[in-house]
Order: sequence, then structure tokens, then C-alpha cells
Amino acid sequence: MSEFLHQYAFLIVPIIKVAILVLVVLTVDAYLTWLERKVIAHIQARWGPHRVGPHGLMQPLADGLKFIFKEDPMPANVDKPAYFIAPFVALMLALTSLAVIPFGPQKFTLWGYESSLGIADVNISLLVLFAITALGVYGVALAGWASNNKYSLLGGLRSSAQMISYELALTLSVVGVLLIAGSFSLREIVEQQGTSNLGFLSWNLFGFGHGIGFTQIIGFSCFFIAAIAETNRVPFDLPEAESELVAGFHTEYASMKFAMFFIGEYTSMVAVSCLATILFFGGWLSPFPASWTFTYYVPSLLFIPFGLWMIYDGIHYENIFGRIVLPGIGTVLTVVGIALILFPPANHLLQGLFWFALKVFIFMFVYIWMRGTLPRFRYDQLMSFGWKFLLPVSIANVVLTSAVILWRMH
Amino acid sequence: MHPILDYLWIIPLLPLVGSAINGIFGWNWSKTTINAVALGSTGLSFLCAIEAVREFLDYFAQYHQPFTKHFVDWIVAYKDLTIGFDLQIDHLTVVMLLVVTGVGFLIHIYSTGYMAHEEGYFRFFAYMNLFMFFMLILVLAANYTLLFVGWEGVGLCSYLLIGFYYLRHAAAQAGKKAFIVNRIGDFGFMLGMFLLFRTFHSLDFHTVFEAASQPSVAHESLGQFGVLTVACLLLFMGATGKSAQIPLYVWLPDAMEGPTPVSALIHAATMVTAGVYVVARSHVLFLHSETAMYVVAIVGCATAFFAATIGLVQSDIKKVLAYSTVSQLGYMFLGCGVGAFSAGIFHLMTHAFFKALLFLSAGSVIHAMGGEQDMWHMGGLASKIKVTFWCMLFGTIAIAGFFPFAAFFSKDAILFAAFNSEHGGKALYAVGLLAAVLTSFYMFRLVWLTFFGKNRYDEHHVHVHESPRNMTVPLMILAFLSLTGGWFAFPALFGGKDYFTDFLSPVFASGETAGGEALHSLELALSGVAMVAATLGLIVAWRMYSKDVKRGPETGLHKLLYNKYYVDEIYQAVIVNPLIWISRNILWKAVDEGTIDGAVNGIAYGVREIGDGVRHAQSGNTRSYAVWVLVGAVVVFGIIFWPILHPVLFGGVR
Amino acid sequence: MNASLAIFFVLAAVAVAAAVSLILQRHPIHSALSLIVVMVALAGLYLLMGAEFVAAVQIIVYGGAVMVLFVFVIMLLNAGEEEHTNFSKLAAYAGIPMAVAVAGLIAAAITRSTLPPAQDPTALTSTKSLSMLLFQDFVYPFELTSFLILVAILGAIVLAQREGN
Amino acid sequence: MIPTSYYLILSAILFGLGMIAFVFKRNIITIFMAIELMLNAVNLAFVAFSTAFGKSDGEVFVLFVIVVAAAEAAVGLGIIILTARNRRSLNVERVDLLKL
Repeated sequence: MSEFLHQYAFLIVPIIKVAILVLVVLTVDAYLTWLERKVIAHIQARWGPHRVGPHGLMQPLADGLKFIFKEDPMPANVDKPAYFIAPFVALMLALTSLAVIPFGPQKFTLWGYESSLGIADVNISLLVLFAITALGVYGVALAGWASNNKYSLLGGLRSSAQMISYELALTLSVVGVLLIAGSFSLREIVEQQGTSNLGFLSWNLFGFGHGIGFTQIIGFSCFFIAAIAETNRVPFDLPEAESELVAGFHTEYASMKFAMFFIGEYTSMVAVSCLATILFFGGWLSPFPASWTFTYYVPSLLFIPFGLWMIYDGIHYENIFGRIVLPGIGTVLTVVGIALILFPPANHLLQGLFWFALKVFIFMFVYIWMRGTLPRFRYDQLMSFGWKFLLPVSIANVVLTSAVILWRMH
Repeated sequence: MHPILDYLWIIPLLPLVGSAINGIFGWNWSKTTINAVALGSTGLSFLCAIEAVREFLDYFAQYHQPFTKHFVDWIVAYKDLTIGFDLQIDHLTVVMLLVVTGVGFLIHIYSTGYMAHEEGYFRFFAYMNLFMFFMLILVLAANYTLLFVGWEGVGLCSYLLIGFYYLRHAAAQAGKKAFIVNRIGDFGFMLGMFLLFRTFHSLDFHTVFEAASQPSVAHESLGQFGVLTVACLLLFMGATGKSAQIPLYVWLPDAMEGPTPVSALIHAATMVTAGVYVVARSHVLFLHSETAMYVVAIVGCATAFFAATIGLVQSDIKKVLAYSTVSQLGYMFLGCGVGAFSAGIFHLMTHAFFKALLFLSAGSVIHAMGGEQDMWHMGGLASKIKVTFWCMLFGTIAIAGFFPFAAFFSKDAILFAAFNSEHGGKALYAVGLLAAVLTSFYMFRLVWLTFFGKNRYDEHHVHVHESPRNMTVPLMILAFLSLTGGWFAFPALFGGKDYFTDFLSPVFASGETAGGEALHSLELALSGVAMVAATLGLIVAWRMYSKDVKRGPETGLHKLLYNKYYVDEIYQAVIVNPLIWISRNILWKAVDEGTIDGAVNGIAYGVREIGDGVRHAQSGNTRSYAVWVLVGAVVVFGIIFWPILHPVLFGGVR
Repeated sequence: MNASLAIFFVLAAVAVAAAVSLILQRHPIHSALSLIVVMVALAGLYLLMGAEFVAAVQIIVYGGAVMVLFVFVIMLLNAGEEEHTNFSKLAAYAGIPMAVAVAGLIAAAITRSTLPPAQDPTALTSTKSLSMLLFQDFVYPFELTSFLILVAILGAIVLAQREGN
Repeated sequence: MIPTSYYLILSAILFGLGMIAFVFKRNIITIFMAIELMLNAVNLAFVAFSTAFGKSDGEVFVLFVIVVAAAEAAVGLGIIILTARNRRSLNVERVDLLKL
């Protein structure tokens, strides 16, 4: 048994990692929807989902079941192959993009096969990521074209145009970071952000790790805006502008196919957030200088109070189910927090993941926040903004950064 | 040291500049301005010529050789063909130079009066100056090519001036005739030049004559049809064309269509003597070939007689003078032919004087008669236009050869030379003498018909008036010259030396036929005979025309003569018409339209047919093109990969 | 039969199959999809050969830009199934044989020619050295290509704009 | 280790398929795709050689080819749009006149 494992570890370990990742990502997506609805509701002074489970915590589950069991009608004379392929393309590419993202610093050895946190650790991971993002267009375009529906077609064309337009800005805004890091490997990019002992100041966003002048704030701004556009989110969500295109390219899709688009979108949101975290926010690095060892207890300091609050809040919940579930979760969190204090190795293991997750969560929140806040762009505004403002600015950023680097070299 | 010699080109250049100025700007200038330019340029070049002569004599006294100067390279074509713009002066050139510029200048002055009322005044003088330019080039040239340039140039000017009244059909025709007939002669001339170049690998006079005087060459030409003979004959062919000798004389009488000053300058004094000049210039070559000399002498002699006979009965005053010119030129060639080159040139000079005088006087008469040229409508003019009459009389006496006028000396010298030249000289002399009789006859006939008897014209329409001063003065000067022109040879009569021959001796020293003092008594005797001949002509003319005569019916011989032996008609029938027929039916219809056009059209047609066939490959269908590309690729790869592939394909073989 | 060889054969099979489907598909958009597959497969082959950068560029530019352009145009012109006209007899009869002949010649030449032994992909130059080559030895051609792109953009704009504006 | 000749053969096959597509397809756009396919085949050969010789020049050349292909696509598709507008057809066999 074990020698079998040892022999084929190079296959088995990645498979396991992929399984775990997919599960996690799907769950995260599901609860992102819940989070989004909740947050927007509260922004709009509503309750949001509140029926299914306490605080509507079971809502995603219900939605999933609904998606699975719903009828899947197919419009007349659509282009079948394209119609079927499109959602798969969308979802698959989105998931694949996560494959090259490193989630933590650690390398561990399982059955004599050394691997890292993260599926594949290729040394051009960033390029691969962009390559996959570039292909992301097809899902939308094909869907829009195949549905044999003018609104869908318009939506598809719009989103494709939007994607390739902002892809340029996206890629170029990253070049600054690449110039500083001198590598395509995300892991190396993160690591070189931690070289100095300045904490968050040495992140590429501020760039003090290398001395004054390497700040990538411009780059980050361009990147984030372009990323939003890439993922068709507000305020760039024209492809699915209900008011004008009745939901754009996925108008004709129902049930599971629609779900695929949906999941794909959220996954790509996650992926982009991870990317932003890695490139500009030091990935899994903690915002404090590495020498401040006491900061290792920050996770616990977050978990324990939150858990205690949940217990307190839970026991006052109106229905019995909630009174059981919420305190349970609270207990778990508190226990984890205490455990982290008690077992430093585990704590050490979790540090990277914690900070990474926290940063990504913040990004997701910003996404949702913007959706609750900003109005939608007009199409021509979108295009002219992308081509006439974003692209030049990111190019200027590249020139600036390379100039600074040259200046520093001499 | 020699300002003019060093810049010899100034002499021809001046008339050219004058011609250019008049020709370009003269069209709306006043006659005064045009006169200033034309006369100024000509006169200046005359003065320059005199100065050049003075300097040359000085130079000759120093170096005893002709003056030659190379100015610029003109043609550098072949390793041994380098033709420069070289000018040369020797004693022969001196004579020609003075005659051309001097007489030319006088005639220019005359023209200002004669042409005063003509259209195209500026055009006339532009042509005249241009003619002067080319003529000077001709006489100054130091190699045959440059000489040929002048030769063709004067031909051109003669054409332009004959056709000066280009609105008159006859004038235009005459111009063309002169041009074409000259072309025939020039053809021979060019062949001669080619032959010379082929033989001596040069065309410079100096080189050619040096080489020709080598005994080897002389030996080579002993076979009577050696290279030199042929070359000389060809050159002489050119000379016959230019100097209107048998058989190419036909153009000169027609050339009288031009204005009279033109006839005087070009067709009497200067251009037509170019042939004689060439023969004299090339005497070194001619002396090597007795045949050529014979031909020259015989042709000259024949022309002298033949033209004189025609001159007997012409009624147009200018035609008479034209034929007399032809026959006088014949004399000159006779002189050259019998080896008396200096005598020929001597006659050339004197003839230039008196013939110019005669023509200008005739022009004056015509001017007086208001354009009338037929002598049968004149008569009794002697009292009305005295100056003209006397000048004409001077000229007549001079040409008739009375003592002590010019032709007496020059013609005598020729006849004497002919008389005591070996083989057949006597015959030549006899014919020459006969021609002299005829000459004095038709000249006096002209005088009587024109100036004496009762007038045969209509008083009311024609207002006879003496010509203006600017016409009569040149007449007087020429009259004086034609009286004194011959006196260089005066002492020869009394056993003294002939200064003219003496002057030219540096040039002709090589081959003058000796004579002179040895047979002094004989020469005196022959002079007497010549006088008698002239008097005979005078008396006959007096007998026939002194009393007023009616124009008799032309019959028999008279008719034949009056129609110039029908030579023009014969030429027309024998040469011109066949040529036209050949050109039209063979060269044009068969060769040009049939062969050349046919070939061209055929090629075009073939191309079109082929294109029509191939065009179907151009279907415009991209897929077909793609397949063609593939076919090409297969071929190319097959060739490139052949060394690798043939084991695959033909591995089994052997 | 080691892993890389297996991967090679898989990718090669995919590529060829997709190319064939490019030919057999009646609808241009399906041909376009097949072509995308071919390109991705080729990218994989490049990775296999250790040419990572080229692989990435292959997908980004070809897959992400050029083919998207194609798909756009197809959508824009709303191209339907292609009609199987046969106006060109030559293409109908000689076309495919000729193409096969060319390919065969090349293949034969390849099999006949002596090639250098394949090297270990890991030994291949890294992206960094590639960039060195590109920006030092080939810098002028590189700049020229940028001009080319500029010209192409202008040309495309001029061509595609309607007479109206 | 994979012999270079495998890659070359593969590229030859792809190239041949591209040529077949070129002469076989009638739709201008598809024919254009065929050209792209041939370019890709050539690229494969380039990379294979650069691997075989262990020099990056081949890859550089591939980059240039890709750039040129992109430019070509931009212009070519522009032309195709124009043609389709004027001719109302995408069939090359119907586009066989230089002027309408």
C-alpha cells in the first residue's frame, strides 16, 4: 500500500490537493453569494436572506439544490456544441487559474513527494495565470453567440470586447511588479516582498523593501480596476446589465449551466483577489515585521472574541435551530483560537494561510461594497476609460518603474 | 604675341554671334539696329581677318610653316580618332579668308539697300551672318571633319537663303533641289573622308599630307586606281556638288530664285568656290593620282564650255550670270586639274570680285526695273542708271578677259598651264579658248540687251531709278577690285615674277607645273590669242545685238540651248522618277508596311493570342491560385531535396 | 515509454485531431474553436520542450487576442455554414493531392536528414536569457515589429471604418 | 527524451493539414485560419530546432512570427470585413473579380 503511494505520489498528491482546493473554492463561492446578499442588504438597510437557517446561513445550500433540480430548457436552433461548451469553458478556466496560486510559504513532504501549498508551483505562474485569463473570453463570447438571442449576442460581444480591452491594462499594470521582482514566479514575488524587516511597508504596494520610489500604488490601482472589469463586476458589469440586456450572455442559460457561469464568475473574483494579494499585498506575509514574534497571536486574538460573541449572540436567536448552531460555531472558533495559543507549531503553520485568507476576504468585501455603492458605466465610457486612461497610465507606470530601477542600478 | 592668331576662333565667332542676336531678338528691331549688328559683326571679323593675316605673315617669316592651333577636343571616339576644333592659317587660307570676309562685308552693305523693302529683313541678315560663320569655319578648318562641318553649314545656309521667299513655290523647290543635289556630292565627300581615315588613321590636313607625301604611299597609289585615286575622285565628287560642275551643276541656275545679294555672295563669290578650295587644299593627294587630275581637268573644261553654251541664249539676266559662274568654276577646276593650283585660286579670287560685281550690278538693274529680270523687257538703261552701267561694263570687260582687267591674268594663267600640260593639254586649251570666246559673247550680249537699244519696257509702270548710295558704293569698290585684282601677275608679262603664285608657293611648292619664264614668249603669244578671242566674242555680240532686235523664235539648236539640253528633264526621267517609284512601291509599301510593320503587328498579334490563351489561368479564383502555389512548392522542394530524396524514390534502382 | 513521451503523443494527437476537425467543420466558428485547441496543444508542446515563455505568449496572443478577433469577426459578419461550391476544378481535383505531396516531401526530407540529438529541455535557456537575446541582439527587429503593429492598426482602422464617418 | 524529428514530423503534418484546409475550405475566414495553422506548424518547427540546438534564437523568431501573425490578422480581418460588406458573401469562389 505505502510503496504504491510512494510510487505514484506524483499523481496522487496533486489529485488530493486539487480535490481539496475545488471543495474549498466551491464552498467559498457559495458563501460569497450569501455574504454578498447580506452585505448589500445591510447597505440598503434590509435584512437580506434570513429564512433558510440562522441568518440565512443555509441559503447557499438551498440555491445549489434549486440549481441542480431545476429544468434545463434549451432554446430553439441554438448552436449546440458551442452552447454546451461555453459554461464548462467559463468554469474550467476560472478554476484552473487557481492552480498556480501559492497559498502559503510551507513545503511539506507526503509519501516522499515534496509539494507546496498550492497545486502547481511553476516558475512562470504569472504568465500561466494571464494565459488562462486570456482564454476566459471564450466562455462569455461563445455563450452569447450560441444562445441565438440578440441580447445574449450583444452581451457576449460586449464582455469579450471589454475583457480583451482591459486585459492589456491588467497585464501592463503588473509589469512594474515583475520588474522589481525579476521573476514570473508568484512564490518568488511574495518572498522578495518579505526580504526586508519593514512589515507591510515592504509590500509592493509601498515598495519600501527596496528603498524609496518603488511604490506600485499606480500599478495596483490600474490592476484592481482592470481586474474588476475582467470579472465583469460592478461598475463594469455591462455584459449582464439586466436593465438593458436582460442578463446578457447567460440569458438563455438555466439551472446547472447558469450555475457554472455563476460559480465561474465568483471563482475568478477569488482568483483575481488572490493575485492582487500576492502581487501587491505580500501574499501570506503578515503586515508586521517578522521579528515581532508576538504578532503570531493575532489570529487567536481575532478568533476567540469573535467566537465568544457568536455564542453570546446565538443563545438569543429566535428559533431553536439557530440557538443550537450559532453557539456551536462560536465554540469551535474559540477552541481553535485557544488551540493556536497552546500549540505554537500549528499556529506557525496557520500564519500564512490566515493572513492570505484575511487579505483575500478584504478584497472580496471591497468587491461587494462597490457593488452596493457604485452605478454602472455607459459602454462608450467603459471603452474610452479603458483605452484612453487606464492603458496609458499603466504604460506610464512601467516606464516610471523601469526608470527608477535604472537610476538605482547606477 | 599674336592676339588674333591665339584666339583665331574669334573670326568665325563674330558672325555667329551676330546671327544669333539678329535671329533671336531681331524680329521686332528696327532696320538700323539689325544693320548695326550684322555689319558690325561682319566688318569686325573682316578687320580681325586682316590683322590675323598680318600676324600670320609675321609668324611665317619666323617659323616657315603654316599656323595651326588646337583649341578643344571635339570628338575623341576611338584610340586613333581624335578630332579637335583645330584652326589653321596658311597662304591659301589667307586668300580665301580675305575674299570671304571682304567680299562678304561689301555684299552685306549692298544688301542693306537691296533688301530694304523686303519682309523678314532680320531673318535675311541672320542667315547671311550664319553663312559667313560656316564659310569661315570651312576655310579655317585644319582637318577634314571640321571642314565638312563648314561645308554642310554653308549648304544649309544656301538652302535657307535660296528659299528665302519661301512663299514662292519656285523658290522653295529650288532650295530643296540645291540641298538634295548637294547631298549627293556630300555623300561622295564623306566616303572620301572615311577612305582617308581608313588609310591614314587621321583626318588632320597636316598628318594626312605628311603621310601621303611618303614615297611608300605614293608608290601604293601608282596603280591608277589606288586608294588615293579613289579618295580624290570621291572628294572631287563632293566638289562637283558644291561647285556646280557636271553632272551636279543643275541646282545653281535654279538657285537664282534667291535674293540677288545671295546669288552674289553664295552662288558666285564664296560658297561655290569651296569645291575648288578643297581640291586645292588636297592638292598633295591629287598630285599622287594622274587619273584624278585628268578627271578634274576634263570635267572642269567640259563644264566651262557646256555652261557657256547654255549661257548664250538665256533671257533671264541672272540665269546668264549663273551659267557664266558655272563655266568660270569650270575654268578654276581646269586650272587645278592641269596642276596650276595657284592659277585656279587666282582665278577664284578675281572671279569673286568681278562675278560679285556683275551680280550686284544685275541686282541693281533689277532693283531699278522694279523686279524685272527678263532682258527682253529692258534696254536703253545706260543713260538712266549710269553708275550701275559703268560697273556692269567693268565687270563684263573683266570677265571677258581684256587687258588689263582681272580675268585677263587669271584666265590666261589657267589656259597657259593647260596648254603646256602633258598629254592632251592642247585639246583642253582649245576648248577653254572656245569657252572664252563664248564667255565674252554672252556677256556683251547681256550688256547690249540691257543697256543699249531702245527700251522694251512700259514707261508708265516702271520708273527706272538709280540705286541708293549704300548699293552703288560697294559696286564701285568691287569694280575697282575687278580692275586691279589681277595686277599681282602684271610683272609676269614682262618677264617679272607672278606675285600671286609666288605668294602661294609655300603651299603649292610641292607640285606646281614649272613653266613661266621658260616659255615666256609663248605665254605672251597665248595672251594675244586670248585677247583676240575676247574681241571676237565682243564683235559678234555687237553685230547681233547692237541694233534693236526682236526676240526670235527658238528653233533647233537655239531651242535646245534655251532648254539647257533638257538635262533637268533627263535627270527627272532617268533618276528622280525611278527613285520615287522605288521608294514608294518597294521601300514604303513592301519593306516598311509589309515587312517592318508586318513584323511588329505580327508580334503584337501573337502576344495577344498567347495572352488570350493563357488568360484562363487567371480565373480570379483564390483556390486555384493556392493550388498553383502548391504546385510550385512541390517543384521547388523536389529540386531542393533532390539529393536527399532520390535514394527514397529511386533507391530500388541499381 | 516515459511520461514526457506519453504527454507528447497525447498532445500531438489532440493537435492533429483538432486540425482535422478544423477542416471538417462546416461552420467557421467551430473551425475557430478547433484552431484554438490546436494552439493550446502546441502551447503544451512548447512547455514540454521547456519553452515556457513562448508557450505563454502562444496562448496569450494567439489564443487570447488573434483568435478572439476571428471569433469577433465571425460573429460580426454572422457567418453561416459555408456553401460547398466547386468553381475551381483545379482545386477540386488537384488541391488535396498537391498539399499531401508537399507535406510528404517535407516529411521525407526530415526523415532523411540527420538532426542533432535532442537536448534536455531543462537545459534550455530561461526566460531571462531569452529576453536578453530579444532586447540586445534582436533589438532593432523588435522595434521594427512595433512599427509593424502600429501600421497594422492604422490599416485595420482605415479598412474597417464605414465611408460615413 | 523526445527526438527532434517527432516534433518536425508533427509540424509537417500540421502544415499539410493547413494547406489542405487552405485549398479545401471556401470561407475566407476559415482560409485565413488555415494560414494561421500553417504559421503555428512552422513555429513548432522553430521551437523544436531551438531546443535541439540549445539556442534561443528560434524562440525569438517564433515571437516575431507571432507578432507578424497578429498584425496580419488585424489587417486581414479588416479586409475580410470590407469584402463581406461589398460582396455580401464570404465564399472565396464568389469573390473572383478585382472590381465590382
